[in-house]
Amino acid sequence: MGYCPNTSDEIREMLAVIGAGSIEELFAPIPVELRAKSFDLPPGMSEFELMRIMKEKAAAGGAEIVPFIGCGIYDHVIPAVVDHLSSRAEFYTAYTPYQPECSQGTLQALFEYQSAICRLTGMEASNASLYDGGTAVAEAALMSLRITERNRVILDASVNPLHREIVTGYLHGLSAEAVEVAPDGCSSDLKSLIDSIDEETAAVIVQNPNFFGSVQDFSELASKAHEKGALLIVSSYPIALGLVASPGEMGADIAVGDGQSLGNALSFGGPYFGFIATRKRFIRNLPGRIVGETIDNQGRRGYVLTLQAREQHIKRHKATSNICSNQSLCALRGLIFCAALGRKGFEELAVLNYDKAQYAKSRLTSLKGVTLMNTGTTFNEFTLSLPMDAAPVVEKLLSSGVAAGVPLGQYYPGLDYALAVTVTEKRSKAEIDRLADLLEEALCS
Amino acid sequence: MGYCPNTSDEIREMLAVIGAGSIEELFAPIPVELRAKSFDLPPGMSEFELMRIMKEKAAAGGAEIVPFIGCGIYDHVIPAVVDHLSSRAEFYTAYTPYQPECSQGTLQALFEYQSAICRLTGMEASNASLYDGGTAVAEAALMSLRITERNRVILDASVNPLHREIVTGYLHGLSAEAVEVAPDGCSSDLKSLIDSIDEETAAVIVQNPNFFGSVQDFSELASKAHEKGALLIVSSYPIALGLVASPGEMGADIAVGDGQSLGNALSFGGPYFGFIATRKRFIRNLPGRIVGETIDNQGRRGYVLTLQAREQHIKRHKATSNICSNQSLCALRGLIFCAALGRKGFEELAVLNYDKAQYAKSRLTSLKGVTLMNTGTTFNEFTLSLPMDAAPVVEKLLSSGVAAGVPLGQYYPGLDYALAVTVTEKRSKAEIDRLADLLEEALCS
Amino acid sequence: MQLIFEKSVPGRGGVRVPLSDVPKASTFPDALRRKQPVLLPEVSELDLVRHYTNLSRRNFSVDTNFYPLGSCTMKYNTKVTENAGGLFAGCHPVLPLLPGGERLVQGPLSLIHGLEQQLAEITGMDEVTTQPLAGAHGEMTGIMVISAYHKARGDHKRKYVIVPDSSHGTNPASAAMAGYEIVTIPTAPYGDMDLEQFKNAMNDEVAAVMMTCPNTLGLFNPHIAEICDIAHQAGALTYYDGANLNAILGKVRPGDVGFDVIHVNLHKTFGTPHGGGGPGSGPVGVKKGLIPYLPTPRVQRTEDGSFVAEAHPEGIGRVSDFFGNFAIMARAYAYITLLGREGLIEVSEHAVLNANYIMARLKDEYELPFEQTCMHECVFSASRQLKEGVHAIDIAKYLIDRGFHPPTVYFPLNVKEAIMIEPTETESKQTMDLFIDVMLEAARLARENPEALHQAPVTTPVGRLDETRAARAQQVCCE
Amino acid sequence: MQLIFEKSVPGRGGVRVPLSDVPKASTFPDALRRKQPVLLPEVSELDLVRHYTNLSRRNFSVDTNFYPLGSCTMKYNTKVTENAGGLFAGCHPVLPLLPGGERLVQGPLSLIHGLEQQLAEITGMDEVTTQPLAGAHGEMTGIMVISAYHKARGDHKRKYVIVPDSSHGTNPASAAMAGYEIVTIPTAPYGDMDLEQFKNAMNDEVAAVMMTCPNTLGLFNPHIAEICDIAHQAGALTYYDGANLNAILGKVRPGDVGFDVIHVNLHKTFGTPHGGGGPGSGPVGVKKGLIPYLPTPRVQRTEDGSFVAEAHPEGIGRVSDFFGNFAIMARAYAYITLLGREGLIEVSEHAVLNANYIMARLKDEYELPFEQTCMHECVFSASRQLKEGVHAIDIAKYLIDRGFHPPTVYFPLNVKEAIMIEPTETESKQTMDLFIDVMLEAARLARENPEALHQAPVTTPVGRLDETRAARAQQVCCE
Repeated sequence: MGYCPNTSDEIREMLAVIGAGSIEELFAPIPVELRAKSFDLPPGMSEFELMRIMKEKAAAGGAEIVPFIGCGIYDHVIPAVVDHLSSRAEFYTAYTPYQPECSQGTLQALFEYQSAICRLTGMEASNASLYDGGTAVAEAALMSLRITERNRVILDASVNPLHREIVTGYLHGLSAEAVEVAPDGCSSDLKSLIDSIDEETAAVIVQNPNFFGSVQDFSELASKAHEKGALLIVSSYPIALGLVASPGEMGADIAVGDGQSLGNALSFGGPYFGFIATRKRFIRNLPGRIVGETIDNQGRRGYVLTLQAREQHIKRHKATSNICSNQSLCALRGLIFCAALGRKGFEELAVLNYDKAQYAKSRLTSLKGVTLMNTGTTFNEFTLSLPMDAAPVVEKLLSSGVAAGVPLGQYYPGLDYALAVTVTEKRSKAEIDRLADLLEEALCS
Repeated sequence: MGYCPNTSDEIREMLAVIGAGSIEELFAPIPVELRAKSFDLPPGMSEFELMRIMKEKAAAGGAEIVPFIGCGIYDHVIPAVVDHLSSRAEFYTAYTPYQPECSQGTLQALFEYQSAICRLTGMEASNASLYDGGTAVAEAALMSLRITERNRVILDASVNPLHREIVTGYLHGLSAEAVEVAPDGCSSDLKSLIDSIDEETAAVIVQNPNFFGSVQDFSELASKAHEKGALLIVSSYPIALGLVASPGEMGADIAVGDGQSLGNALSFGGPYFGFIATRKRFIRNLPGRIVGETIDNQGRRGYVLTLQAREQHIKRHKATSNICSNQSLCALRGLIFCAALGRKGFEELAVLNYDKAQYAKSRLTSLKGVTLMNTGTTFNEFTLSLPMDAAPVVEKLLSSGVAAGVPLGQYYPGLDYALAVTVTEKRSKAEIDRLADLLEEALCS
Repeated sequence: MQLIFEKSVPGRGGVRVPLSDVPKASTFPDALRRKQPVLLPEVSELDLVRHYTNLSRRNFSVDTNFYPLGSCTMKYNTKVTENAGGLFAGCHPVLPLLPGGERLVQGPLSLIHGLEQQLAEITGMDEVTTQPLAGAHGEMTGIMVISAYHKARGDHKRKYVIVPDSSHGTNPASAAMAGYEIVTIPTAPYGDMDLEQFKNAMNDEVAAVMMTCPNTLGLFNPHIAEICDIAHQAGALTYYDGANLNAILGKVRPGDVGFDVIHVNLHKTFGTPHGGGGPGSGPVGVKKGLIPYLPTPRVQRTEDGSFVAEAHPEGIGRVSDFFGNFAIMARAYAYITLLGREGLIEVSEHAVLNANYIMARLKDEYELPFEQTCMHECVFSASRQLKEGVHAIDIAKYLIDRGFHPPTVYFPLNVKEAIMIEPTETESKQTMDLFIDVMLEAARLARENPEALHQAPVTTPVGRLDETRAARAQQVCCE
Repeated sequence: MQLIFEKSVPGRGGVRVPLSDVPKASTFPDALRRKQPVLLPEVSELDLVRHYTNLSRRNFSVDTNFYPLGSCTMKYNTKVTENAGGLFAGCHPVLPLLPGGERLVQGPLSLIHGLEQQLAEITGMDEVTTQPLAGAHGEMTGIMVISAYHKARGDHKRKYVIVPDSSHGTNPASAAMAGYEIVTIPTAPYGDMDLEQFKNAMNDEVAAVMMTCPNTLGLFNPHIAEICDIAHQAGALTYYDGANLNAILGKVRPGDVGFDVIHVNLHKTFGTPHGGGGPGSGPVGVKKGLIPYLPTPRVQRTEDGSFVAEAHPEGIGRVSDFFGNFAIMARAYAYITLLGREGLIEVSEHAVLNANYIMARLKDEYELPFEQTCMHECVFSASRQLKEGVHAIDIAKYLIDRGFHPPTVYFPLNVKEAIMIEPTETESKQTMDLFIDVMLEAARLARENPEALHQAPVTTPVGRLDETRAARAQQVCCE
C-alpha cells in the first residue's frame, strides 16, 4: 500500500529475529473468539482520487455565502504568515513537549501564547489553551467551584446559549447547579445578577460583548461578587479586546473565551481553541497544561511544562481537569496572529470592526420597520427587531448568497422578530449595502 | 507601510551615525537632473484587498477547463509532498549556494537532482537545471557547436515548434544555422535526417515522443551522426521515460527536455525547468551550474558548485553560457516528484498514461471520419485527422469546458484537419468519453 | 532565544489591517474602552517569520526525527490528508443552524456522517458522535452517556466507575468529572487487571468499567469478553479506551467483544498530526441502547439522501460548540478513505510487527518485565542500568543527542524505570535499526561510562532543565 | 547525510499512482521500450519527508538568517505574495494558443499586461516584455532587440558591445551569446567606468553600451546621462542592467535618463524569493523605437477592454516557451500592488539608509576603498585583516558560525579581498546591529587570534570543502 514501508524481505528478516513464522502469529495473544466479525470498508485509493472526493465535499460547504453571522465564531482576516508558520512540520508533527530539551520550539511558543493571553485579558496567569470557547466557560465554572468550595454558579442568560448548554452539562454530573438570570432586553440585568449572589455562589458568569452584541461594564458586579466571596468569570471575544475594557480591568477573576477569531479558520466548527486566564493566586486551580520559565544546568533560560501535579497523568481522578490534549497548534496560530498585527494593528482591527458595524447599524436601521434592540454600546454585533419573523427572512436571503444574521427566536422564546447581525472587517461597504437592499426587498415582499 | 521595519526613532539614530540629516541626503550623489520625472502608481493596500484582486484574476484563468492539450506542458498529478517539501522556507528563501557550508541543503538536493536526471535519461552528467524546455534545446544546440566547432545543426521539424523558434533565435545572433527537415507524416524522416548530415553538422536534434506524439528509435541516427562527427541531441518528455527507451540507450550525446511534468504546476507558462545531460567527456561544455561531490577539511562528504571556470561570473564573455540563475526550486520539485513515485511508481505512471491514451485513441478513432495520423507507436499523445478544419471544432468544445487538443494547422501548413490530443493519467474514462461525445456532436452539426 | 515580546520595538509595524471603506464611526465610549493598551509585540513581518521559523527548528518532530513515544502513536501522517483537512477553511459552522442553511453545507455534513459510519464499522459500534474534541473529552462524553442511560432507567444508585491502575490518567479523571467515584483495580503479575479483584469490586453500585486494551504495557488482555460479561451481569456498562486502536484495526472490534462505549483518538490512530499537543479529536461510539443519550446535534441522512443536523432531545446535551474539531475529522475521513480496508489492516499488522521487532532486538540488554508477544508497543525497564546509576531519563536524554526522540519514560507507573517504545507502523526497519543501535550503545555506555549518559543532552539549545525551580517560580508569562 | 538514493530499499513503496479506470492497453512495443529500469529511489513517504525536511535544515535562508549577500538583494518577501503566486497553478499556458481560448484566460493575461505597465512606469520605459526567464536571459533578449533594431535599419557594421569591467559577468556573456564582441572599459579611481576610455572606445561599430547603475561597488554613476548622449551620438543604443533597481525606485527612472533598454530582476527588486538559485524572472523594457523588435507574443489590451496574446511579426521571435515565469510575475505584480507608490519609494530609501548605516559602523575597522555615500550596498576590503593573514573568506566563514550568512566576497573583482554587504530594506537596525557586532568581533579576532577565524566554520554539518578536489573528480551524480 505504501504507507507501511517494510518490504516483504524486511518483514521476513524481522520475523526471523522475533522468532515468529508470520505476522499473524504475533496476534496469537488475541483469542480467536474475540476476532472482528466484520471490517467492511471499501478498498483504498490514491491521493488523486481522494482529493477529487474531498474537493467535491468542500465545494458543497457554503464557503461562498457572505456571512453576517457570529455565535462566537467570526470571519476575520488571517494574515498569510499564520498559515506559513503554523504549517512548519516541526510544529505540527511534534507532540506535547514532555522532553523539554528537544521541544523548546513548542514550549517557548506556548509561553509566549500565555503571555499574549495575559496581556489581552489583563490577567496574570494563562494556561496553554483549552478545547474551545464553550468548554472554556465550563472549565472556568468548575474552577470556581474548586476555588470557593461552593456548589452554584450564576449564569447570565445573555452568555452564548451554546456555551450555556455545555456549562449545564458539565455541572450536571457533579451535582452542581447553574442558575440562569434572564437579560434585561439585550443587556445583562446587572441588578438581578447582583441580587442572585448568595453564600453558595461560586461565581457569576457573564459575556462581554454578550450574545446580543451589547458591551457592558461589569466592575460593580465584580465588587459585589467579591463581597460575597464569589468570583466573576468573564467570557470575551478576543478581537473586541483591542477596544473594550479587559476582564482584568473590570475586576474579573477568570477570563475565558474562544480564540478562533485569532488566526483560526472557520473550518465548520473547529479546531479552534479556548483560552483561560486568572489571577496568579488561582494558578494551581487552572485546568490543562501550563508552561513555565526556568533555567538549565548551565543557567540558560528555558521552558518546561510546569505545575503538572494538578494534572490527570499524576493526580488521576483528583486532577483539576481530565484534559490531556490542548489545542497547541491553534494557540500557536493565535499567538502568531497577535504578533503579526502587533499592538497598533490589533487596536486598528478592533476599531475597524466597530466602524463597519456602526455603518451597517445605521444602514439597516434606516429600513422601514427595522429597529435596534440594543440600548447601549455594541462592538461588531448588534440585534435588530424586524417587522416580521426573522427566520423566513434569513432563509430567503440565504438563497441570494447572504447569511443575514442569526434569528434569535430559537434561543430566546419570544424573540422571533430579533436578528443578531455580525459585521467583521472583512465585510465590505458593498456587501453591507447589498444586505440592506436584500433585507429591504424581503421585508417589502 | 510595515515592510521597511525601521521606526522613525531608529531612522534618526541611524542618520546620526551616518552623519546625514535626512534620508534624502543619502541620495545626494544622484544629480537632480537625473531624478525620476514620474512615478505614477496607485497607493498600496493590505493583504486582504490584494488577495481579493488576485483571486479574481485567478478565477478567470481557465483552470476549470478539462485539458486534452500538451505542447510540452502536461497536466499531471503532483503528490502532496512536493508542495509541502519545496515550500520549506530554508529551500525557497535561500540563494545560489555560494557558501557551501551553510548551503548543503540546496547543494545535496541539486546533486540528487543531477543523479535523477542522469538515471532518467541514461546519461552520465547533468547540470543543476536550465530555464525551460525550449531554452534547453537551444543551449544543447550551442553546446554542440562548441564541442564540434561546427556551425550548423539539423533540426527535425517534428520537434516542438515553440522550441524550434527559440533555437533559431539563439543561433541567429551567432551566425550559426539551423536546417529544418520536414517530417514524414507524423514521424521523423530518418532517412532525410541522415542524408542531411555533413561535415559542417554539429548535431541533429530530434524529439521523442515528437510533437505529433510518435515514439521512434533513433539509434541508427545516432550511429550515422557519430560517423560524420556530429552529435545527436534528443529532447524528451520525462514522464515518457518511464516506458520509452532513454536518449542514452539510443546513443544520444545530449539529452534535454522540459521538466515541468515532474511535479511542477501548469502555472500559465512557468516557472518550469529545463534539463540537460550529456556524456561525461562533454561535461566542461555544459552550460549553467553544476554541483559536485567533495570532502571537507575533516574528510566528511559534502557538495559544492563545481567547474565554475566555465561560468559567466569568471569567464565573462568566454563563458559556456550567460546563465546565472537556474530553476533550482523547480528542479527540487522534480527531484521530490521522482523520489516520491520511485522506480516502480514512475514506471506505473508512464504505463497508465499509455493505457489512457490508447483508450482515448480507440474511442476517438471510432468516430465517423476521424482517423489516426500516427503510423507507429505513440505514448500519451496522438494526432487525429478530422473530417473538417480542427480549429472551429476546438473552439466549439472549449465552450463546453473541454480543450479537445491542439489544432496543428497553425504550426504545420496543410495540416488544418489535424488535431494533437493529449491524455494524461488525470483524465478519467468519463472525461475521455465526454470528449468523444462532444467531438461526435461537433462533427455532426 | 529571545521572546517575541523582547524583540518588540515601539512603533515597529506588523501586518497591515484592511483599509476602511466606511465612514469613521463616532468614538467608542471611554467608559467601556480599555485603559491599558494591549501590549502585543511590535515586530516586522520578517522578525516574526524569522522568530517562529527558528523557534520551530528547536523542536524534534515526526517529520524530522524518529519519535517512538510510547502511548502517543507518533506515526507519519500523509501530506495529502493534511491538504484535505485545509479544504474546509471557509465553511462557517453557524450556517446549518440557520433556517434553510443545511442545504448549503451538504459536503461537510456528509463527511461527518461518513466518518461516523466508518468509525462505527471499524469499532463494531452502532452509532458514533464526532463531537468530543479530544480523547479525554471523549471519555467524559462516554461516561456522561452511560450516566444518562442509568438515570433514564431510574437506576440512580450507581456511583462508582472501575478503572485498572494501569489505565491512562484521563480515565479516572474523566469519570470523576462526570461525577463518579473511582474504584482502582491493581495489575496482576501477568500484566493485566487482576480479575479476581475486579470480580470482587463489581456490584450494583458500579456504573461502568473502563478498559484500555491493549493496555499501557502494550499487552492484549484475553479476558476482556469475560470482563464485559461480569459487568453486564451486574447491570454495569463497559467502556473501551480506544487510544491504542491502531494495534487491533481489522483484528478486534470492541463492539463485537461486548463493549458498550468506545472513544477513539483520531490524532493517534487515524492520520492526523499531533500539533505539539493538539488539536485532537475523540469520537465516541456506542451500542444501540445508548444512542438516545448521545450529545446533540446528530447528523442524520434523510430519506431523500440529504443530510441534516438534528437536535437530539434525550441526549446529554452539547459537549462542544458545534460538530467537533471538523478539520481534524476531515483528515481522519481522508485517511480511512485513502488507506481502505487492506491499508487499515496493514496498519495494525505493521504496528505490531515493528514493536515486536524492537522488543526482540533490545531484550538482551534491557529488562523486559512482561516477556510476551506485545502489540503496538513494548515496555522495558532500565532496572539493569539503574545498578550502574543510570536512570531511564539518562538513556532518554542520550537518545536526544543522537537525534532520536526518546520513548515515554516512567510510564506506565507500574513498571520501575519504565521505557515505553511505540515505533508505529510507518517506520521502516532501516530507521528502527539505527535507533536500536543507539539504544544498545546506551546500554554499553551505562556499563562502561555512565557519566556520558548523565551529561546528556549536550547538542540541544538547552541542557537539562530545572523543573522544580519552574514549579516554584510559577513564571508563566513574560513581564 | 546519506543521499536519497542511498536510503533506497528494493521494493519499498512511495506515493501511490492513480488507479486505472480504462482497459489495460496492449503492451508497449519492446523495440521502443527502455531496457534499463529508471533507478529512482525506493523510499517511503516518511523517508522522503524526513530526508528533505532535514536537508532543508542544512541551509541558511532569509527566513532563518540575516543574508546580506551583496549584489543578490536577499530581502524578505511577504508570504501573501507567495500565496498570490500559487493561485494560478491550474492555468494551462496552451489555452490562449487555442482558437477562442484567450477569453478563458483573461485573468492571467490582464496580470501580464498590468505588470508590464507597472514596470514601464517604474523604469520610465515605453513597453515591457515579461518573457525572459531570468536576469541574464533578459540581458540576452535586450541585446537581441538592439541587434534587430540595427539590422532593421540596415546598419550591419556594428559588432561591438561596450561593458565596464565592474559589470556583472552576465553582461558580457549575454552580449556574446547575442553574437557581439566585447569591449571592456576599466574602472576609474573614482569607482565608475573611466569616461575617457569610454569615449575613445565609442564609434560607429558599437551596437550598445551596457551599464549597471548603481554599479557593483554600490555607487551611483553621475555621468550616466552623458554616457547615453555619447552613445546615441555614435548611433549606439544604451542598455541598463536593472539588477540593482531597488536602490533607485521612485528616485531615478533609467528611461528618463536616456537608456533605451533595461532588464529588471523580479526576484531581486520585486518581491519574489530566490528559491536556492531560481526561478527568477527578467522582464525587459524598451523605448518606443524598439517596441517592434520585442519577442513574440505580446499581450495587448483591445478596444473592448479584453486582452489578447498577439503574434509580433517583426520581433526577435520567441525567447521562452510561453509568457515567462508566470507565477514569479504574479508575485511581482502582487508585490507592486501591495506596496504601492509610497511603499516602493520607501524600499529604495530604506535600502540605501541601511547600507550607509552598516558602512558607517564598520568603516573604522574595515578598509573602504571608495569612501562615499553608497546606494543599496557597500563594498569593503579585508586588506587590513590580510596583514594578519586573515582573508575575506575567513571572516565570511566566521560569520556562518555566528548565524549570519556571509556577504559576497571576492566580488567585485576590482576590489582586493572584497566584502560586499547588501542589507536590503527589510532588515531592522536591531538585526544589523547584531551583525555589526560580529563583524567588529571578527576584526578584533583578526588582530588577536587569527587562527580562530581560519578554523571557521565549526558549527555547520561540514567544514570548509575541497573545491579543487570536486573540480578534478567531476563526480556530479551518484553511482
